[in-house]
Amino acid sequence: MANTWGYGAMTNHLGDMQNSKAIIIFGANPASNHPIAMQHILKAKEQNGAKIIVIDPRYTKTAAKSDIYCRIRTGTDIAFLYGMIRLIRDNNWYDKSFINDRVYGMEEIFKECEEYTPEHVEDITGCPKELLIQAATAFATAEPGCLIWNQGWTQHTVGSSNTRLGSILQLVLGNMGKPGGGTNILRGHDNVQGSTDMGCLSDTLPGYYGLAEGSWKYFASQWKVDYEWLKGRFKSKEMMEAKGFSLSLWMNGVLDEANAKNNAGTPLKALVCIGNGISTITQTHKVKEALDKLDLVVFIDPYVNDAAVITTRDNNLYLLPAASQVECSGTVVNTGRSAQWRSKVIEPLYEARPDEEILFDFAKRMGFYDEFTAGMGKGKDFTWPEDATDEIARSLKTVGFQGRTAARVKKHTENWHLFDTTSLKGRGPVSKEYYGLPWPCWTQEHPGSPVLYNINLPVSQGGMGFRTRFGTERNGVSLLAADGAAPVGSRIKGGYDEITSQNIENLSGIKLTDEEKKLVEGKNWKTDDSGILVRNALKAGLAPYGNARARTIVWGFRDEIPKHREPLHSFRQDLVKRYPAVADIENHYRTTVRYASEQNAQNWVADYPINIVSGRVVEHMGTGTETRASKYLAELSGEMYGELHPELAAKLGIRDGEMMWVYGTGEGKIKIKCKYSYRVDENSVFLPQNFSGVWSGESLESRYPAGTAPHSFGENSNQVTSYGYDQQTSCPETKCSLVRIERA
Amino acid sequence: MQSSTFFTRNKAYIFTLLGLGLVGFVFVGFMMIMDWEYFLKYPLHVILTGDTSGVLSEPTSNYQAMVNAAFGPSYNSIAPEIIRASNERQEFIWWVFVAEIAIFCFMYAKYGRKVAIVTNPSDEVQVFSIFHRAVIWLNIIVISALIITGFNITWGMRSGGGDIAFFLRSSHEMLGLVWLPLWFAMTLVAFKDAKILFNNSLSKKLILKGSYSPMGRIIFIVFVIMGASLLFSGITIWYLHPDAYTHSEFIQLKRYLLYVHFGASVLIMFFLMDFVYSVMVAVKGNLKGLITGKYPREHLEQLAPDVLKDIEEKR
Amino acid sequence: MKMLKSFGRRSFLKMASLATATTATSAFASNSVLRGATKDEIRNPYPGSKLIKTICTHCSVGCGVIAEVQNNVWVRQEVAHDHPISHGGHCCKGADMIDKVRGTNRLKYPTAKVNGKWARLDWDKAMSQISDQLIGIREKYGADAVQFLGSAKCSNEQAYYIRKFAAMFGTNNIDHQARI
Amino acid sequence: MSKPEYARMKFYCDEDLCIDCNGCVVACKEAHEVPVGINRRKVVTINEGIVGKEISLSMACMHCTDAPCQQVCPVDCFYIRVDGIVLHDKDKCIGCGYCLFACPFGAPQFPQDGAFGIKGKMDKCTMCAGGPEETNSPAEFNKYGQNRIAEGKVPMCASMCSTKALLVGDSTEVAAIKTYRSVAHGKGISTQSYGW
Repeated sequence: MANTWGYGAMTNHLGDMQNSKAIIIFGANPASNHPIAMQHILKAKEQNGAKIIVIDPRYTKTAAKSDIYCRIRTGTDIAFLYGMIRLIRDNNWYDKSFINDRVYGMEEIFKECEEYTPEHVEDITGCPKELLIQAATAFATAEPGCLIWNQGWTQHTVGSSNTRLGSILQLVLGNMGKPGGGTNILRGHDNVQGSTDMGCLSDTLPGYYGLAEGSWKYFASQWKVDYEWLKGRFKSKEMMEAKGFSLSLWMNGVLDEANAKNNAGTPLKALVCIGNGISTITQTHKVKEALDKLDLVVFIDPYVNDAAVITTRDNNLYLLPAASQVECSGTVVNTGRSAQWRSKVIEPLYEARPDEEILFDFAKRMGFYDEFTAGMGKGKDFTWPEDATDEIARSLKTVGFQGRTAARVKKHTENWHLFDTTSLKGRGPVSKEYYGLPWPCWTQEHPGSPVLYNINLPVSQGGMGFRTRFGTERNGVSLLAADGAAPVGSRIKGGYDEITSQNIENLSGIKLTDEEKKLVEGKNWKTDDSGILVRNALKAGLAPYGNARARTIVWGFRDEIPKHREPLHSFRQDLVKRYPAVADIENHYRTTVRYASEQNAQNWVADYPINIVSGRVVEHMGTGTETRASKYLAELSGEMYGELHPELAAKLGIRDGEMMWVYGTGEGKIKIKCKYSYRVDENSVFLPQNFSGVWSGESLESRYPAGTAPHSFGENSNQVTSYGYDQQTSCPETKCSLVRIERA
Repeated sequence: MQSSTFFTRNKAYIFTLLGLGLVGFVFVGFMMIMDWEYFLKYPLHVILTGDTSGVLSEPTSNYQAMVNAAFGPSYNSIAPEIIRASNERQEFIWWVFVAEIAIFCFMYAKYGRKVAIVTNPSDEVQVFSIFHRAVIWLNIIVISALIITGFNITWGMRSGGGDIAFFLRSSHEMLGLVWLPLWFAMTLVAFKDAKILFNNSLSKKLILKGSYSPMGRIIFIVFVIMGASLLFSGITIWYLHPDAYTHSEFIQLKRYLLYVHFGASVLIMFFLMDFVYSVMVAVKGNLKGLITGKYPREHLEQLAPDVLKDIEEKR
Repeated sequence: MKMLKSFGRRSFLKMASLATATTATSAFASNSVLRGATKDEIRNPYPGSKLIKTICTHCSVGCGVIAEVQNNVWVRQEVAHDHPISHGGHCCKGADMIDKVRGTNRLKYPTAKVNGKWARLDWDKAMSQISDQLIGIREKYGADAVQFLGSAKCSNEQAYYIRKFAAMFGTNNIDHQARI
Repeated sequence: MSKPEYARMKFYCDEDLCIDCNGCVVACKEAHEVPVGINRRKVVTINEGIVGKEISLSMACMHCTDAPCQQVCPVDCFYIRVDGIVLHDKDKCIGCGYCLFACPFGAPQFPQDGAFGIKGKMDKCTMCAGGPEETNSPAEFNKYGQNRIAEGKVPMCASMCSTKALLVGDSTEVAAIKTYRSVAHGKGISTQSYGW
């Protein structure tokens, strides 16, 4: 996403989906996972006459509300999308001027889609070509149409290609940057957008600044610490600038000593897990082994993390009670990039402490408390969390957090009744502002940008072009937007580079005073603390990050343009040769990850003939650590099951309600209840991923500390999901796995 | 001649059948709104397929499918009768028993009581063992309690509900459970006809003395069959605890069984009252016999020679 | 017979008739005339409570939640009708927000496993034991021997400080749920 | 003869919008602190997974005009308010279950709390209107849950419906909303939100 047009986030917002005339829901199940998003989708369907097209391996509750439903095989999203693009190309449905003005490299895509004829797509995906043609027609002829996706796309070995091609589809149709269009990624957790913006990631510092030396220097200055001191904390400068282990791969850093060479010569020895359901990643049995092997494991959670009972270690396992979200306050960012103030409802219960207090305490004991809190700029007398919010607002210039101060976010949340749903526009005291100041929100006066890349608005009112992030030209072709494709009111009518101290005067036509010049010396829009560059750019109607073309080709990626690749454990072994996985990758987030060798290790489908479709149930969230602890939710959805098509179940000799063993391609196996359902096709089993607390048939209830066991337990489906990680981001492959099922 | 003896021998059965048939005909034909076809097909469906949901044929429309899934099918087949049955019970069932009592009064006035002429009261014969007496009296107590607590439900209007009525209602279920073994024991003990089949020492010890008169046999059969229906329907209704999610699968079975429960309770009570009249009122001396277990020999000689014969035979 | 008629009329079209069944409304209604509510009838069940606006903690939609709090006890979850995204709507998880404080199976105090048995610790002891070990591991193996996992369920400020903590601890081994 | 026009309170669930999220179920339970096992409201799905035919619907007491539960109750514990809300008196209820046999919707619920699973007193949707006890008293809350109608608030289930499929209110108003939704189909977004 970010590599296509600058930012990786939902481009529009939830209420905006009401403006759509056609909505593709592809690899997402909002009816179960984001029920309130369905409110807007269904309103678009009913009042705006939008066509709802659902493309999913499973006939979900969302699909039940669709106009067109296409059932595809898991992991064939790219083939389907190329099929659509080919139809769009052949029927001249694509937006020529949009592609001409604002997109780079579309020819490559049009070339690549050539082989995906409807017949060929039918062969790969299993979706009848008539449905593909219907879906493509309905979507391409609707103006505007929006595309919704979710973990159904991202949790694949080719997850990053999926999302890129989805973006490209919207570029082809010119649906970007307009209300009712866009790519709407429904994120998972309540603050996943926020935490990602905050850079709780192994490959970047907050605000997507990356890990380069300049970024560290910038953050050293923001945190008001000495860069040399910060560097001294690390083993070496190389390690400081190298990506760390990711959530899906860290256990390899414990188990596989060979990876130590990527990790400063040491295997992992300790884990500090703050509010993370680590059993939701694939190959949970590896997680267990890793947990057993570590020297120290600390879980900081309001509830007992289910990984704490999965592990059988006897010592050095600490559980610290964290205050729940309603017992501390702060900002949260929803999937539409709107910030909201989550107020503290009550004081922390029992002996629980908020996360930050625990961190402060650790910092004190480890001797860097002063450095840790220096960034707030108030010494010891800071107010949590307001001062931290303002610190973030000062620091995260790349994503335009400057305007999102605590005071403004609070004002919005307190006045939420004054905002309109479809446009997010405010009235009265918050007039001309958008709810939650969706980023980028460039200055304290900026209203926020509810629709990204919208050039029909001035930058000062939330308009912008695509970001200049990948240089200004490549192979002699300009990467800047064409003339006429600039936000309304822009001084420069075409594309331009990102704003720096060198080009500011030239681009904005504003002369800087000597004093100002001195302040911005050597800075650019990302690093300028004085705000002069951004302010002046806005005055001239310029987006601080420039105005470029979105690109379909990502140089440096393993697949420069998205390519269909069969899953590592493919149900169609005959297609593997034609669409093989990439070669194995060394030092992928400090781990060696197998791709082609895993795919070719054996004829997987011979031994494991059933495909997994995984997903969530509406009652539970994540591992269900929170929700399974609720008696009412546990009552509604109290046990793990696997949905089998009655035909398949009959072949396997399993009756409705009987127990069955599911064996994964790894070592994991689970014993679950069979539930007859027509939601899945005849080759698949659906496994909800929200359960834990039973381990290969053995209940772990007795392992919980007294009085903390949740109300419902079930096998963890990720024990049987296969090996596999995204080839760029290492997102675990939970969606394409093969299993063998036997009657228990 | 042949037919005449047949008639006289089986007068009781024939009259009972005719009476029941007449009442049943009037009842079914004119006073009920039950869908009888459904009522008969439904248990067959349950027995043959094991499916209790009551959906006898596939739904023809989405609407119908929804009704089946949400509320249970064919509401009009049984449910209105349930509504009416309990309504009318409150108002009219009373009269059924009033009428029966009136008949007894008439019979008492006409025939009076049979009294044996006992000249030698000390010459007694042991008729009922302790076990027999325990079974009989426990049955009497529990059935009376069941009747009281049962009527507490149907005639709740008179009590107006409240805690006492609630307690009585919940004891009805408990008592039903208690009655299950007692009913079974009674069925064994009173199976006088079994002596035709087995004639060993155990059956002699266990089964009550004597043999049945036709009317006695009818009452026994009604007791067994209706008792079984009452117990089965009552305990099943109780066991199939209402649950919102399984409601539509079981509600039709529950309605059906409640209907069976109502019907069986009326029949069993009618015949039990008959029995009480014929034992306690029409013949003098039985109460004492049931308490002590002993009867004067002359009483038996005059009023129950079959019992005496049985006892003699055993010796 | 009158009764029979009334049942015959009773068809199963209740559902469909909902929208149109405005006839025969007062068949069972009492004859009392409309009157104003008495003071007693409209009294507040939670006197002195205040309403706090907060945000649902489950998915990324960000539905509004209004918590009614009396004496630092969350007594009732109210409906945020005017929230621009959710309009008061909740799925079952959001409707159950209050269970976070009502549920009794929270982790209540620092706990550690000692020789296979769970033992209660006080905060100070737990924190010093953990930090001593972390410092020890850092010295012995280097900071990269520690893996931090943050959360997408905490606030921006907490997430930012978790990242900062990992950086100042000296490692990039920090991650959370989101990957793309 | 002119009668005053009373509101006629009704539930309506739009099967085009209900997505089986169970929000109403849990909203009801949390609001009234209903014990586990009692479902005043439930969501049913038919034709589950059959392409193009799946429909979900949220169900509770429908507050019938000629409520069969009221007709069969042997102790006459039901009463119907002027606005059509069917309520009952738990002090009178003897837990016999006749209302369950009579109810076409399966609304009455019986807690299985006593020894040997004895049925407790009937519990059902009150349309958030409490019971005969003093309004908003603890006694009322313990037996029937909140009395939101008395507070002038919308019943919990409908107000927390995620897609605004579940409507509650005066039948004419509910009908007006549904009519509007049907008539305005495909005409563009004109209202802020659904159903308020």
